[in-house]
Amino acid sequence: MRRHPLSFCLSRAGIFLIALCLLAPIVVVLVISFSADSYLRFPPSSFSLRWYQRFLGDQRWRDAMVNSAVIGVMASLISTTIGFFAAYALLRARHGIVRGLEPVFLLPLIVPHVITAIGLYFVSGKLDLIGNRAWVAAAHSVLAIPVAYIIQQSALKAMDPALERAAMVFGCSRLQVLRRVTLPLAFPAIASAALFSFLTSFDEVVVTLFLAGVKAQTLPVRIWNSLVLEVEPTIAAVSSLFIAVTFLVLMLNRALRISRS
Amino acid sequence: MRRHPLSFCLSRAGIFLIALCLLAPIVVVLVISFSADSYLRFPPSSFSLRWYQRFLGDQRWRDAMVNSAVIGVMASLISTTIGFFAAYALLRARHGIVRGLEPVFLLPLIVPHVITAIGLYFVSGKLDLIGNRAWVAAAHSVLAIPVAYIIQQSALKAMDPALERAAMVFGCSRLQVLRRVTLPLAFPAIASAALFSFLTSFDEVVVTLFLAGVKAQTLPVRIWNSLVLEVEPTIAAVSSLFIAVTFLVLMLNRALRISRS
Amino acid sequence: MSAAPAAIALDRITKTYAGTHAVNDLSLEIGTGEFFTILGPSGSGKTTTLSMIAGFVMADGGRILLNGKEMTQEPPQARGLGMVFQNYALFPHLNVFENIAFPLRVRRFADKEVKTRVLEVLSMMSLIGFETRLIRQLSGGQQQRVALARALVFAPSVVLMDEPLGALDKNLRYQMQNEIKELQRKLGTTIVYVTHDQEEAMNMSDRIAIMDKGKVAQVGPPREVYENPRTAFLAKFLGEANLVPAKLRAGAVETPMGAFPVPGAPAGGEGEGFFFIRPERLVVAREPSGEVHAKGSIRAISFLGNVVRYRVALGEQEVTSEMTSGRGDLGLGLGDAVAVSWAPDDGRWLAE
Amino acid sequence: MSAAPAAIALDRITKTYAGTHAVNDLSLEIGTGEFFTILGPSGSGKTTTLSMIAGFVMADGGRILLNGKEMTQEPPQARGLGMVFQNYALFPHLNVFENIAFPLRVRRFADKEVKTRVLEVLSMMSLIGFETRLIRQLSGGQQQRVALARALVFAPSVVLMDEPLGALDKNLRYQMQNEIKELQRKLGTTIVYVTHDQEEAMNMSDRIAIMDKGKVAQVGPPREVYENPRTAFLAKFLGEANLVPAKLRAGAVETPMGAFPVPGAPAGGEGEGFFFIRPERLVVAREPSGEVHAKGSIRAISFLGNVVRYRVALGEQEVTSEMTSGRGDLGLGLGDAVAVSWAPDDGRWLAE
Repeated sequence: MRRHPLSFCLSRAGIFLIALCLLAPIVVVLVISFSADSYLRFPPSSFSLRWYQRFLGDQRWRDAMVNSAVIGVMASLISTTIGFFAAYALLRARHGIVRGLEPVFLLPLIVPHVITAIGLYFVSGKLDLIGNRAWVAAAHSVLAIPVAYIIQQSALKAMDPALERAAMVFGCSRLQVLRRVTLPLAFPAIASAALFSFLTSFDEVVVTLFLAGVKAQTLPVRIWNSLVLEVEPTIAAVSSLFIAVTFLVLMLNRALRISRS
Repeated sequence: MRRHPLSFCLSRAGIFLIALCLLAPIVVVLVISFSADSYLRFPPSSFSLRWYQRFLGDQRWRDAMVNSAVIGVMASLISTTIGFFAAYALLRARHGIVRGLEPVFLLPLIVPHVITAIGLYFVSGKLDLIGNRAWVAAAHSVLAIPVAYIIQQSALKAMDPALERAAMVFGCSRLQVLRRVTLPLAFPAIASAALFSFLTSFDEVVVTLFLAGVKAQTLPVRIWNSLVLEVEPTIAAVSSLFIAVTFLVLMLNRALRISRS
Repeated sequence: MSAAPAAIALDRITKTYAGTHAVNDLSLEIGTGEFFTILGPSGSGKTTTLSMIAGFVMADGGRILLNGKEMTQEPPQARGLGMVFQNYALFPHLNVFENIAFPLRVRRFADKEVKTRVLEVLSMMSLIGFETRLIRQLSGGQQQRVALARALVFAPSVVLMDEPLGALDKNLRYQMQNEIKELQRKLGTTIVYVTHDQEEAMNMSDRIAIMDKGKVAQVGPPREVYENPRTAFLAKFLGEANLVPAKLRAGAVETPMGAFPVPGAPAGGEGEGFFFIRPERLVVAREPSGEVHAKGSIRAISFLGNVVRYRVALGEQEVTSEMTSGRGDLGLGLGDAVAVSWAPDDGRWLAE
Repeated sequence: MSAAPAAIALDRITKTYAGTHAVNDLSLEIGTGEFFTILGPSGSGKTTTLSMIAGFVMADGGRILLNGKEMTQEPPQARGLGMVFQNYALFPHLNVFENIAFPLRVRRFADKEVKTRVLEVLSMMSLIGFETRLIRQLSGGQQQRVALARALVFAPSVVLMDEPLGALDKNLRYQMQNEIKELQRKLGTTIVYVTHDQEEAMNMSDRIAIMDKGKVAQVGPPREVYENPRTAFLAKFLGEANLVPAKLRAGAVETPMGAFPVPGAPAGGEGEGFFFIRPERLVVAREPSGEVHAKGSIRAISFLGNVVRYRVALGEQEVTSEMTSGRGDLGLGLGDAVAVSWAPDDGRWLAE
C-alpha cells in the first residue's frame, strides 16, 4: 500500500471543492428548471415539467429556436470555409506580408465582444440590415472565424508535410493534393471547426442583442429579453435545453474524433 | 523569378479581403471616437478629442474604470492561483477519479455565458451579494479559471518531467522541487495566465450585468448601459481606450515571453 | 561473495503496468566500484529497472538494497544517488555553476564549500570559464559534461546513467566513452549504465546484463556474453551471428551444410536447435584452410571499411563471413566457388 | 563519358537560406542504373540536395537535368520520380492497396491495369494478404515495404530514398539493405540514397558522395573513398582514423612517433598536416612485426565483439589499433610495453 500524506488529502479535497464551485451555477439552473413553483426559488419546493411545457407551447420561443438553428448553421458554414482557406493559405505562405496577417485572424477573440458589437452595430445601422438573419450570421462569423481558424490551422500544422510532398512526387497537382490528401486528412478538424463555430454562434448574446432586432431573435437573446419582463422558471427550462444542445454538439464532436482513430 | 499563377493572386486577394472584414468593426469604433460630430455618424465630418475629454471628465466613467481594474486584479489573482493548483494536481494525479475532473475545469468555457450568468444570479440574489466587488470578482473567476488552467496546464505538460526527477534525485523534497524547479520554469506561463485572466474579467459583460448592480459597474457594463440612454460618440472614445488597455496587456505578455527566451 | 554488502542488490523485483510485467522477478547484485551495463531492446524493461533503482517508480514486489540498506519504498531524495539523464535534464533557468551546485545547495552546504567543490569538478571536466553560461548556450558535448559534473559533485557512491551519450555524434560519443570510463576508474564510483548501443556497452563495462521481456537473459563480462551466449536471441542481439538450423545427435550437429563436432554440446543429448558461429570466425577462400569447412558460392560482397563482408550460399543455407579488409581484395567475385572454413572450437550448439 | 545522358545531372546548383549557402555550387553526374549515396553530417546539405532533385525546393542557381531533360524549375509532379521518405509518408486514410495504387490512380490507369501492377509489386515485396490493412496496423518493416512498393509500382527510372531505414532496428535494417540492393540490381533502377549511416552507405552503394558545408568533399566507390580520403575531415568521417600531426619533409613524414616514408606524398613538397592510418592496419604485439613500427605502452583495451581495440601511448601521441578478436586474447594488459607495426603502404599523408 502506498502512503497518503496529509498534503495529498488536502490537495484532493481542494480540487473537489473547486470543481463543485464551477459546477454550481449550472446545477442550480438545471434544478430550478424542473421546479413546480410559480416563481424563481432555490431549492424548489416540488418538481414538475410545467416550465418545459410552457416553453414548448410558446410560438415566440419556438421562433427563437429556429432563428438560432438557422443562423448557427449559416455562420458555421461561412466560418469553417473561410477558416480553412485562411489556415491553408497562411501556413503555406512564405512571404512576410501574408504571414503577418495571422494576428488579424485572431483579433475578434482578443477584442472585447462589446466593442465588436458596437462596431458592427454602426455598420449595420447604416446599411439597414438590423433583423436580417443572414447579416446576423455574417456578424457571428466574425466571432467564429478565429475559432474555426485555430482548430483547422493546428490540424494542418500537425499534418506531416511529407504526405503532401509524397502526393506531389507521385504526380498530383496542387488541387489534386488538396482533394486526395489534405482534405480527407483534415476532415476531423473540419468537422470540429464546424461544430464549434455553430456553438459560438448559438451561444452569442452581446453582438446578437444589437443586430437581431425583433425578427432575428436567437434563443439566448430571447432568454435575455424575457429576463427583464417575466422572471419565471421558463427561463431555467430554456436554459437547460440550451445546455443540452451544447453538450449534444460536443458529444457529436467527440464521437467523430473517436470513430476516426 | 518564381511564377505567380492566377490562383495564387486570387487566394492572396481573398485573404486580404477577409482580414479587412475582421478589422472593420474595430476600425469603425476607433475612427468614430475621434469624431467632432455631436452624434454617431460614420465617417465623421471632422475630428476632435472632445469625446475623450467628456469621458475623462465624468465621475461615473472614472468609477467604472476603477471597478474594472480592481475586480480584474482580484479575479486574476484568484484564477491564476486556483488554475495553477488544479493544473499541477491533475497532471500528477494517477487515479481515475481526480483525472476525471478535468472536463469540469473547462466547463465554464463550454457552457454559454448567459447560463452561467443566470445560475450565478440565482445564487447571488439569495446571498444578497449583488453589487459586491469581491463577489463579482469571484464570479469572473468562474469564467477565468478555465483560461488560467489551460495556459498553465499546457506549460506544465510541456515541461520535461526529467527536470523534476533530476531535482528529486539530487535531494529535493516535493515542496523543494516546486520552489526550486517547477515554479521558476513555469513563471512565463503563470504571468500569461494572470494577464489573460485579467482580460477575461476586464472584457466580461453578460455575467457582470446581472451581478454588478449600481455599485460595482465595470467599464463594459457602463458602456452597455449608457448605450440605451446616450448614444453619442463618448462610447466610441471609451471603447477605444478599452481596446488600448487590451492591447497593452497583450503586448506586456509578449514582452515577458520574449525576454525569457 | 565478500563480507561488504553489494552497492546495489535487487531481490526479485517486479513491476506490472496494466496487467503486463514490465519487470518480472528480477534479481541482480552490483559490486562496489563496478561498471555495470544494462543492455536490451526497447520494451525489455531496462528503463523501468533503472527507474526503480532511482526511486521514480516503486516496485510492486521484491526488495531494493543500496549499500546493504533497504530502500524499496524510499523516495528518490532519500537514496543519495547521482544520475545522468538521457537528455541531460539540466535546469534551463540556472547557469552552469548553479546547475552543478544544485545537489550541494539542496544539501545546505556552506557557500565556500560549494565553490570549492564545484570548481574542482569544473576543472576535472575541462569546463573552467563556462561557469556563468546558460545551458542553452552550450554545445551537446558541453551539456554532457555539465550533467556528468552535477552527478559527481557530491561524490555519490553510485551513479546511474540513462543512455547519456545517445544525443552525441559518433566521434564525440567514442571520446566521451573513454573519458567516463577513465573517470570511473579514478574515482572508484559504482556506475549503472543503461544503453541500447552494444559497442558502447562492450567498450565500457565490467559486466553486462542483457534484458529481454522483463527478465535478465544473461549477465557476465562482455567477452563471455559475446562468446558464449545462452540462447539464439542473445547470439543475435549482441553482435552478428550465423544461426544455422541444426539437429543434435551424439555430440555432433547435423546441418544442411553437413555434420560437425561441436565442443560443449551435451554428449548424449538429442534435439533441435541452431549451429552458431560468429561471422569473423569464418574464413572464405578458394581452398579450404581450417579443420572444418563447407563448399559454396559467393552471393554478395560488401566492403564496409575495416572489414569485408561475404555472403556465401551453401546449398539452401546462407552464411555471412567478415574478414579484415587487406590491401587489395582476395580476387573473389560474385558466384565464385569458395570454401568456408573454421576451427572446430569456434562453433557452438544453441538449443533454441 | 557515354553518349547516353546521365540519369541525373546537377550543374553548379546553389541554394541559400537566410544568407547562408545550404548547397553551394554543387555539380554531380549520376549514371543510369547506378546506386548512388549522398552521405554527410547533419547540416551538410544532403537533404537540401535531394529536395532540389525531387523539386520540393527550387535551386537559386544552376541547372538540374533528369535523363537529359532540363527540370530545374519544374514542379515535383512533372519529374516522374519515385521516392521513399524518411518516415515513409504513407497515406493514413488509405489501405495498403490504395497506397501502392496512388501513383497509378493519379496517372489515370484503368482499374484492371492498376490491379495487375499493384499485385505484381505486392508479391515482389512479400505483401500478399495485406491489401486491405490500414497503415497503422502494419509493423515498421511492413510499412517500409509498402513505401518501397509505392515508389516502384509505376516503374520510374529514378528512385530517391531519404534515410529509408532510419526507423528500423539493427537486424531488420541489415536485411532490408540487402533486399533493396538485390531489387535494384534486378530492376536496373537508378537510386539516389541519402543516409548518415556509413556502414549502410558502404554496404549498398556503387558510388558515395560525402558532403560537407554544402559542397561535395569527395565522390567515388566506397573502397576508394575509405582508403584514399582527400582530407582529414573525410578520413575521420568515414570509419575510424588515426591522425597524427606531422610535418612533410623530402617525401617522408616526421611525427612525434618518428619519421616514416609515405607512398604518394609529394616528393619535393614540404608542409604541415597529418600522418593518417586506419586502426585495422596497425598491429599491436610485444615484438615488432612489420617493416615500420613504433614502441609504446598499452593505455586501454576494449573488447568490442568482432574486434579488440587497443589504445597505445607512443610518447605524447596516442594511436588506436583494431584487431580481429581471436580465440583467447594476446595476453596483453594495461601498461604493457608493446610495438605498433604497419606496412609502409598503409600510411598516408594528408595536408589538413
